[in-house]
Amino acid sequence: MDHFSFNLGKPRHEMTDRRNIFQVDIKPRSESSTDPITRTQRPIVTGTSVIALKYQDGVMLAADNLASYGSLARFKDVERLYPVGEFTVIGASGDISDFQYTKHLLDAEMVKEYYINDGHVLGAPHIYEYLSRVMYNRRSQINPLWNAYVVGGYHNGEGFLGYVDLLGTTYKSSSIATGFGAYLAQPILRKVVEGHENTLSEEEAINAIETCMKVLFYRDARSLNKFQRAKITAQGVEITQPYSVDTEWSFAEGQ
Amino acid sequence: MSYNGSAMVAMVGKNCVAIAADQRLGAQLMTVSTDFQKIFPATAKSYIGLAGLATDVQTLSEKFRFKINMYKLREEREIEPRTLSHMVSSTLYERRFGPYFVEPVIAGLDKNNQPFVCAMDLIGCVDIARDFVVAGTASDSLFGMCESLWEPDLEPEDLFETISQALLNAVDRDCLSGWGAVVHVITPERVITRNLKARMD
Amino acid sequence: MNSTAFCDNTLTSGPTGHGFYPYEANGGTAVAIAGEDFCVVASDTRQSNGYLINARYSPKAFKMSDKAVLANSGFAADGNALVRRLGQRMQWYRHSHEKEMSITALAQLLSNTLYYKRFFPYYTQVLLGGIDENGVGVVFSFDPVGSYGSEICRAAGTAAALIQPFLDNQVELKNMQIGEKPRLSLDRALCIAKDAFTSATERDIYTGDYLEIYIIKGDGVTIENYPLKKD
Amino acid sequence: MDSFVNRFRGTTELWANEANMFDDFGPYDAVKEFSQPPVEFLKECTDEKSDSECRIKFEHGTTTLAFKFQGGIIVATDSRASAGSYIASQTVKKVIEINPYLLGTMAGGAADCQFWERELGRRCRNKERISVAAASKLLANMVYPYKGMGLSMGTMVTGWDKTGPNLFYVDSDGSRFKGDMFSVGSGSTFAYGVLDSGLDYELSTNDAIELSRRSIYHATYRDAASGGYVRIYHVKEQGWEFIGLFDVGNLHWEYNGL
Repeated sequence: MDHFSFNLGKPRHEMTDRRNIFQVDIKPRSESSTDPITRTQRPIVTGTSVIALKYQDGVMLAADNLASYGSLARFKDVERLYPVGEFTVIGASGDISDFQYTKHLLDAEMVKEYYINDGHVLGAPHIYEYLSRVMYNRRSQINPLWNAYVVGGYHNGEGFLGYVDLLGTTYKSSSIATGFGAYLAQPILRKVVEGHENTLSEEEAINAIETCMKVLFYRDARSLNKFQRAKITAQGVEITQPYSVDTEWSFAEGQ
Repeated sequence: MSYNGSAMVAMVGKNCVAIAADQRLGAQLMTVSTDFQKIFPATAKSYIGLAGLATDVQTLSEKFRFKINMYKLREEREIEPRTLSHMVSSTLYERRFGPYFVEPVIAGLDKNNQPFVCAMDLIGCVDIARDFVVAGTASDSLFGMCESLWEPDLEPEDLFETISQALLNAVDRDCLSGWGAVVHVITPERVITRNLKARMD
Repeated sequence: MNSTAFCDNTLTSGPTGHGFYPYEANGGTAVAIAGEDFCVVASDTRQSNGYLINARYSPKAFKMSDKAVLANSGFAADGNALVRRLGQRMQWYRHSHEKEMSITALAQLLSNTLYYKRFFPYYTQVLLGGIDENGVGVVFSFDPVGSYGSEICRAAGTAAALIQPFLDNQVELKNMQIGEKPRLSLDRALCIAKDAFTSATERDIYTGDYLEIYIIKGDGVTIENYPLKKD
Repeated sequence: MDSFVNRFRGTTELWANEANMFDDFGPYDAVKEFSQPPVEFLKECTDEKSDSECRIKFEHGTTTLAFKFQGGIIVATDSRASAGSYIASQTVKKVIEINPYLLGTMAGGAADCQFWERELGRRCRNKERISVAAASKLLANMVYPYKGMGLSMGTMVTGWDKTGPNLFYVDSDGSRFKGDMFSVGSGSTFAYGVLDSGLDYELSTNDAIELSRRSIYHATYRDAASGGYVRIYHVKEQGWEFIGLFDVGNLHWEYNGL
């Protein structure tokens, strides 16, 4: 055994034996090799940030309608806010094909619950738990769903906001932003929301969301000035038609 | 930086400063000697501690001794700690693209006995602190200890106790430093130098 | 059709540098201190990812039973999955044996659970604090693959190296020439835990926001919450 | 290689009905429980040379020794576990009491040694007292399937059986040697120095204990990855006896008369 302590506790690394006569420890690359097919992925058609916050009546999410294909703004009418059940919306960023697959998964789950017909309907926390388990499980097979989801909803009389991503990392917070939004939008949201979750009015919430979308449109090269906003309150889910914010580019002219 | 192993801390007290270091010289995991000097007197009331690669520690200690003496001859006065830190910083920056692997720590009292401590990275970026500075392979543990034990306006004896506990407990959590410790407490009247009884494992 | 036939070798030859890497460091720190008849498990609630703060309140410590609290730090998803599985196994234990699982049994179960994933580890440092069968405070600390031992006090996580020497000095009174060592009281343990976290918050960017302290005594578990600096 | 390993892969069905595992505790084989990812992947993850920042640092560095003499076998270890240059713990139990008459020591990966020696203890619970040779062979065979996959275990299995005291060295690379004296770990060279100079089969029990204590002390003094306290056991006919823990901090000043 190699006692030099820097090699202790480490898998043996040398590709040949000490006298390098023959190759050691090379996995036989045979056709019939039955090692697990773990197809590592990379995102192809992608959606950019999703932002969300809690306010006095419930939660609000927003995401633009762009699906980029690398640097090409390929699809401009993609709905990245998707209602699941009566009181939950999931916002998706990352690979759109994985998102579409997830949509079917969630719909199938809701249908299954409907058939059981035991009077229980999946609320936001349950959908969030289910989605988190799916994501963590796929990650553990090293075949992830390459997404970052924001699950927003209204349950037991209060807003629900949770995040889950391709690694299965999950957290709940009163303001969430994925991707670029975590860097650009989250500071704005936190200044507005932190400490005032129950006193923030709908106008203030909309204003904060629109400010963030404007900043993201200015600075995120994969964003589009056409987005939807979802509102989930005791009354249920309301998703706006796509609309734009007016922008001001005079600062770019450099008088 | 972590070939020989070292632990260095300097703290500010009430009109006094203290600087302490371990005494280990190792070749990676093997301890070679247990009385290696890492703190060098610059003037009567200021010391330079050098943590890091032992060969650079010795080379630089001689280089600084030369520069300090030349300064005394030219200026006909002792060098002030703040000036000393600039001198050390520029000496290190001369080797910007082939640096000395050393983290200097300077502690001293200036001419009106104001305490001064600072530390630098290997290319001379000066960090002057009002409370304490740390350097060496045990710096994480030292940060934890100093942050929790230090308080402002410590009398020399209390400062000695605080810096000793900080150093001893920090090196006990670091493989590459320890094996004895030396503490210098610099007060306006005199410098108290003591060796600590430490774990030798 | 044999799927391996056309698959491109680079894809299946394990993740290359830029491929999918199944781990993430979410930062955070946990401290456990065992007294004669109590145990304190303190942890910050910040979850971070690089320089980003994911959430200010995402607890890392979980009450497993009236006698045991588990805190983990490292990759949060693995930590939560581990807590979920242990909770499940404890429930099965309750059904099979009609009694609560002792903390020593839970420690062994946790060690095996971690080791079963020896080749795809749960990337989390676990601290298990509580009261054992004869009512004595005990702390078990684990490495990511299940090596464990019982201790008086232990810090784990990103600021472990900062806090551990402080605990050695203040809890186990190391390097102090004192005759016989005084008994560690609950208040003293709480003060040490709070000081440890205020100091750690200063110097460790991954520690902060809120401090959650679980106090486990013979008669049950109480929780205290304190704010930490949010920077 | 992989097809060989796959035979041990845990099937998902087994995982599902794990509950009954508690009841009859039948032929439950820990090996089948293992979840098997692509091993190359983990090398990247636990290998200190690779640059991924959340590397998993296995705790290693240690000093353990055991030797035969007229009074049986002395086993002594230090108690430090270090991860990189940080001392993770100074209070690690590096002698694993497999059963009342079998001891195992821990060097290399702490989790590997703990798990596999505990597993050995479970398997030595059949009818009568197992011989040390058989027990050490069992351990070697259990870890052999995982050769090259990153297990790190350098252990000494000792005990007293029908043939008297026995001492075997087993490691995760597959080697297994019978011997009269071994020292394992990063501090072994220093321990050998003192051990060789003082070792004599006819040593009295107390002298043997003193020699082992001094050997470990010198290893902790010179080797940065060893330290804490010396843990000593004495293997006798009726089984092993725990001698004691000796803090190395005090030993130094006792030996140097201060």
